[in-house]
Amino acid sequence: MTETITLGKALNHGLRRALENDSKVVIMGEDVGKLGGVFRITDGLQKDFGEDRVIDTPLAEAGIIGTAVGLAIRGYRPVCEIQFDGFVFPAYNQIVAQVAKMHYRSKGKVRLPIVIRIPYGGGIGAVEHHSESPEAYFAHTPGLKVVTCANPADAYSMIQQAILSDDPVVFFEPKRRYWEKGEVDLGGDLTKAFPLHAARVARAGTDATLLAYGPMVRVALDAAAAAAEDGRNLEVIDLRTLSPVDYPVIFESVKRTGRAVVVHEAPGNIGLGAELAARITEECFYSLEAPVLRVTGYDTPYPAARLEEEYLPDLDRVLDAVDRAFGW
Amino acid sequence: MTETITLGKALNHGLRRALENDSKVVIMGEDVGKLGGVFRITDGLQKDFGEDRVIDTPLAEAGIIGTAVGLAIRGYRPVCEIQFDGFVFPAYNQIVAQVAKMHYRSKGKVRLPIVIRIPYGGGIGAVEHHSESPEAYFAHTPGLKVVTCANPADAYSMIQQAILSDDPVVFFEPKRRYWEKGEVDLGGDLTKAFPLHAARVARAGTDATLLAYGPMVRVALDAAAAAAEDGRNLEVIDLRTLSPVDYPVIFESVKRTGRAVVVHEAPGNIGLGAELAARITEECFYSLEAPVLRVTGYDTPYPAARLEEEYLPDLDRVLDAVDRAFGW
Amino acid sequence: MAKGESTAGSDVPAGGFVQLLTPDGERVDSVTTADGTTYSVDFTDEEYRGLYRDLVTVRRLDAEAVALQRQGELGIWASLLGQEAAQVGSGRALRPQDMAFPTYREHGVLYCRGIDPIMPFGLFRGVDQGGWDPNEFKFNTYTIVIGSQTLHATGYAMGVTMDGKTGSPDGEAVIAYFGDGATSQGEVNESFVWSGVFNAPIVFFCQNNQYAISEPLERQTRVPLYQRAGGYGFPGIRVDGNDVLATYAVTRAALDNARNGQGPTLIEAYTYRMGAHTSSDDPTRYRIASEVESWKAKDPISRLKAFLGKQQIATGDFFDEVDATAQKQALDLRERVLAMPDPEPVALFDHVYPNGSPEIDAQRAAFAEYQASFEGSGH
Amino acid sequence: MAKGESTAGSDVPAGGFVQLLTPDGERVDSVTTADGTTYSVDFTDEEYRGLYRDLVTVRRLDAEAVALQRQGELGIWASLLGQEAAQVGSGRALRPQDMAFPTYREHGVLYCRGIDPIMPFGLFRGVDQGGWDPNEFKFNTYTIVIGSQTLHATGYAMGVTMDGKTGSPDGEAVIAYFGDGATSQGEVNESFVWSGVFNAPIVFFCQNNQYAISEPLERQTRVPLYQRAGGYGFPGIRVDGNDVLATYAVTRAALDNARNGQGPTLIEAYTYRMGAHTSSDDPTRYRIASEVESWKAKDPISRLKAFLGKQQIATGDFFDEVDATAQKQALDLRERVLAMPDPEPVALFDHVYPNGSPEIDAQRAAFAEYQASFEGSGH
Ligand SMILES: Cc1ncc(C[n+]2csc(CCOP(=O)(O)OP(=O)(O)O)c2C)c(N)n1
Ligand SMILES: Cc1ncc(C[n+]2csc(CCOP(=O)(O)OP(=O)(O)O)c2C)c(N)n1
Ligand SMILES: [Mg+2]
Ligand SMILES: [Mg+2]
Repeated sequence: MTETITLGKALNHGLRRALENDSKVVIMGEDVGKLGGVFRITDGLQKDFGEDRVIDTPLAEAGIIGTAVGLAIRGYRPVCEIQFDGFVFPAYNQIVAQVAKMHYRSKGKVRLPIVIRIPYGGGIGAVEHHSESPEAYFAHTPGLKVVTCANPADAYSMIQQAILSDDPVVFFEPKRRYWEKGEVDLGGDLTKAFPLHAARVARAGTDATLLAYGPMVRVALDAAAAAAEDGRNLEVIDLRTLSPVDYPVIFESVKRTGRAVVVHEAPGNIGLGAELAARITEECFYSLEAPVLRVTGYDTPYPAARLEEEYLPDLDRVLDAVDRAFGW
Repeated sequence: MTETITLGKALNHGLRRALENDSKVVIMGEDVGKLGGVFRITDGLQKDFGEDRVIDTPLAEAGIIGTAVGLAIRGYRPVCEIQFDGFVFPAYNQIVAQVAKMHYRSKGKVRLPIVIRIPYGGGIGAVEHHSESPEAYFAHTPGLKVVTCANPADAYSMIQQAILSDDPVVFFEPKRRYWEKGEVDLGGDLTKAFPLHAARVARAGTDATLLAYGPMVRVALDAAAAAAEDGRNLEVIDLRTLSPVDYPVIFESVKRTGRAVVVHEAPGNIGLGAELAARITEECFYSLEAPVLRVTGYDTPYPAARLEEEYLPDLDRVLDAVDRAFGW
Repeated sequence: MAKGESTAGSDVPAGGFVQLLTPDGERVDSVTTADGTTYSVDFTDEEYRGLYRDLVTVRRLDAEAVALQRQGELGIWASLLGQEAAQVGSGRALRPQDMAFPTYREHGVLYCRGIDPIMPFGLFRGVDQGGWDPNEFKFNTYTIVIGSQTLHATGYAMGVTMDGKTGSPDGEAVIAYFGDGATSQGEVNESFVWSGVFNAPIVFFCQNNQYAISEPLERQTRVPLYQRAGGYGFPGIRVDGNDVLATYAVTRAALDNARNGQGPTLIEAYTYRMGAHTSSDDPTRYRIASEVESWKAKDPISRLKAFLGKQQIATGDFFDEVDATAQKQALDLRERVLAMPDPEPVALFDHVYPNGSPEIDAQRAAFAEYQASFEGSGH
Repeated sequence: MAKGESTAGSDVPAGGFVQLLTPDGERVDSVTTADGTTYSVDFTDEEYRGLYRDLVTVRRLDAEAVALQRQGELGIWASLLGQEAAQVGSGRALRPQDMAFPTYREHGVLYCRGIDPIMPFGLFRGVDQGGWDPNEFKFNTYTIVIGSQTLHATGYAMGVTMDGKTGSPDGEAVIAYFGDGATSQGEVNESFVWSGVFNAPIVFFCQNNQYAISEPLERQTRVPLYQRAGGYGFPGIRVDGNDVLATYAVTRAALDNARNGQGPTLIEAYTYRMGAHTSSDDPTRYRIASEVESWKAKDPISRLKAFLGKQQIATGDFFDEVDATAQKQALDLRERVLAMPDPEPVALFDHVYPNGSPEIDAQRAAFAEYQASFEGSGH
């Protein structure tokens, strides 16, 4: 049965299904129980699955991830919620030195099927530490897989796929899109769903390729729509998987269009856009009409709420970059 | 008086001078006192400056950086030693959420002149967590400045410049080069020294540009020497400053040579090399004969000691990349 | 070393706490704890009235902030409702030379430091991130990442010792504020380790308001929080955080111990968060009305008012005047908050580095140029 | 809740500890601590001899490893010299179903789990990173990042409870090993928080060997470590870590409490690191010979040997046979270590992800091709 629901509700349904399908799946984090999480993504789950399956933890992120590692060794499949992007750093040591490395360290003997959910990104008028995009810190780390969803349908299937995967997955949720609605097939057969680690062409085009993910996919699509009015036919690729990146889809597109613009909220310097630009240039060197351009957050800390509109990439900045790509 | 000393000893002399010149400078870390640090970089300093100036701390990296923040607010200039690259992560929260942001947060009212020394990189046959290159995690973080030295002379001046700077500086020390010797002018006037945030042409050349830093500068120079025998004249640039990168020097060089190869030990994916490649391509698009190529550590966790020779970039891999650049 | 015993009154938590003013306004002369320390206060009538004025004022200003947020003038607000005595008692216990490290909720302490109450509103309105000079106000910037400020406070306190500013009655002391939830953070426990090892002149002031957002205290500990201190080598004590007198007495004594070189103390101020965690929170999802009711009966202001009345330290006129004055301050605050200018867009590039950066300068220039390109274009 | 008192013998640390065998081999029948718990052991002669064999064997194997490292056959080695009783006593106290989370020094515990002593040598030789299956051996991989394994152990113990494997004598218990220095790490203190809150079936076994590399205990705490537990709501106890009998008794009791559902215990095993921190360390830079000498007098093996002799539980022949057997095992271990094959270069791409990655596959292929290009080129 397809329903039109918000991205947040889609995640909630996906988590519910994961809890139903595998008794080893446990959800843990701050305020995920009675409150249902500050964004209500786990709403109602503790009531229905109990305090052993949906665990309100002490206020300690290292503890959340560190105990999740132990639970995983014991055979559980922990789904950890980090309350906001800016609060994942106390757990960073456990994530990069343990979660990411234990499979390699143990020559494959230890699998840690842990999912780390992180609401991320800006645009919600929040105070410091509540609007960051730390994906590069994780995507640069071998041993972690990193994904993000841009619409309710993907949110629903990807969270379940991430939980089913034996790889440790950092799952970034575009918090400003939690309230955006879309069609979701709640009865859908997961095995038939679009694969977790695949990029998707969100809009077919011919003149230039926009690469975006998470909260910026909507911006890229809007920019493409606007460009269409000026007679420019832009292709939009929703990366979905940030590590590993699904390059074949990207290379095929850029070789066709000859131009690429990457869009993300994170600071540009050594962001995901840098890697995309470098790799695209290596693979499509003779197809490029212009260098790969990036529209990103600036290389400053995330600013006060009343400045975030200027900080965040928007339709105009994307179109400006597209213009520059054509004017090169 | 110029002396020929090791890079480690040069750092030791630099730290000593900093302690002499400013009573607010304090050194803190694990085993930095009586032991002089596991690499002896602080050898003899506690004996001469006392336990209040050279502080053996509890075994807690977050504590080292967090208390350094408080000491800096009090007017001190803490120089923190992280014992090995792989052990900085417990302090990551304090570094990215506090050290990097407090000046911005406070609209410039709080300055944190903290230097975080991190021996980094591989090649010493060590066990896990002792051979990593985490520079991208810091260089991607606005609010931090990141530098690294490649020879004793730079080690001596750069550590002093970093301590004199009011910016928070993450100072990466190429541990495998601690024992390499070079000429150092210990009497040298720091104000006349090469600036902290400037790249240096380590070898002038015409045919291609090698970009390296820290432990890889020596590898790049050796590769250039070998290439010279095959009649290829490579320019080698020692980046020295990783954030911000000194781009003018790089752009000028690549526009001349038309080819660039970046070398670093860190995993390639979203490493510093990605940013360099992206920026160079943007600025030198029409000068490039080939895409900017990267010779880096692979996208795996740092391997067991007996595999590190294969993991680390070496002369052959650099020359192989140069060949590919010429063959493009 | 832990101590928390007291003359057990009604609703006193297991383990007891130091209380000098009962919920119904009865004055307890003094409390002597297990280790023989006696806590008491002898305030002049003037001082008693001053404390009352502080309590009423910080509550009234807080109410104004809550209203401003509801009206969309603030992005968010963290209310101190219910915690006035913990904040005024500890805030007034500070001597001028002492340094405070707050969380995001210490508006009452800020007020008692003599700071213009508008100072933190820039942060909550979203026009800045709380950019004031900690040293100018002896009050650090608000810290949002739970627990991190306790290590900053510890380092600062180490600096006080290194500066030779302890060991005498006019020495300096440091106070670190944090909540019950924060006690689970590794960094907070590390600050206990460091303070013990370096005998830092610091008071750890934990406002146990019973909740970390939706999570009750049992999610953080199964024994009273003040007992945490013993294992790190310094005393812990629990005080009735709704009793401004006891909070003052206990905090003042701990601060003086610190400044005299006797090292750290952990104070657990036992109180209750009467309002939502922040304006974004809905407490009805996780706690029952009767619990809130039971704490209303322990209100910090009404008990002091009852005491002042019974003792004829203050009359109706005084109470009315205090309310009226607080009302005036609140309206003045509101006006000034509404008048806060939005920052210039280009300001987002300011203060990334003390020494600047060519990369930031270039981005700022490109941004300015880009902005200019819209001039008159209707954007 | 803290307890550490005992019949104070010679050289007993302030606060005392549980001791059942004095340095000169006198047997203390039993020790009753402040909370009324009585600790004792009644081993058969066979079992006593078995413990002696364990102690001698793990020391001998350790000595072989030190020699192998000196000869360049190992990259580094972390010696357990001096800590044999702490490791054998606790290791033998484990029941088969119990799970252990070691640091990088628990070779003695590993041996007592019945694991081939060669298992960790791949890590120290640098041919791998210690790749064994924790669940197969009920012994987690060595953890090098200080303290991190205490949270893993806590999570695993939470899982034991969730599996309903506590609350009976044949329940499962978990033991987390760490050092005195590790007690300063935030993560270790968080594991105390979590274990208390979730009443996890875990024993925190801290080998206080007096040093964290060069730093003496005073850099980590100014009160005995076992006292840390009380503030988290579970008991702490100190035992003579050079007394294999006391260590066994105290650990066995704590493990059984855990498996029975009575929650965590912190054990401080008071011992001494007789050798260097690791083969890379030079202890003469930070401690004096006389200190080491004074600890020689408390040697864990000689005291048990003296006891066995006095009690005629063992004779010279037995001691000689034990030495000879350990010698044989050591030489066998040496041979097998020397025979360890180096990994294939391409193996560096193995096991990055359970499900693999196209990026890694591509890098592996390019690497193989590049390697092949050198074939016969003399490289
Ligand atoms: C490291 C970190 N994790 C999570 C959060 C989100 N958060 C903000 S306040 C809060 C609860 C804090 O509870 P407590 O310490 O008791 O202080 P209170 O708000 O009750 O005064 C949480 C979880 C945060 N700010 N920082
Ligand atoms: C997080 C972290 N910081 C620093 C180190 C470097 N290091 C290795 S062992 C050690 C001392 C550990 O002391 P202790 O916990 O007492 O254990 P011991 O070695 O004495 O058994 C240090 C600082 C590390 N491994 N991990
Ligand atoms: Mg609270
Ligand atoms: Mg130790």
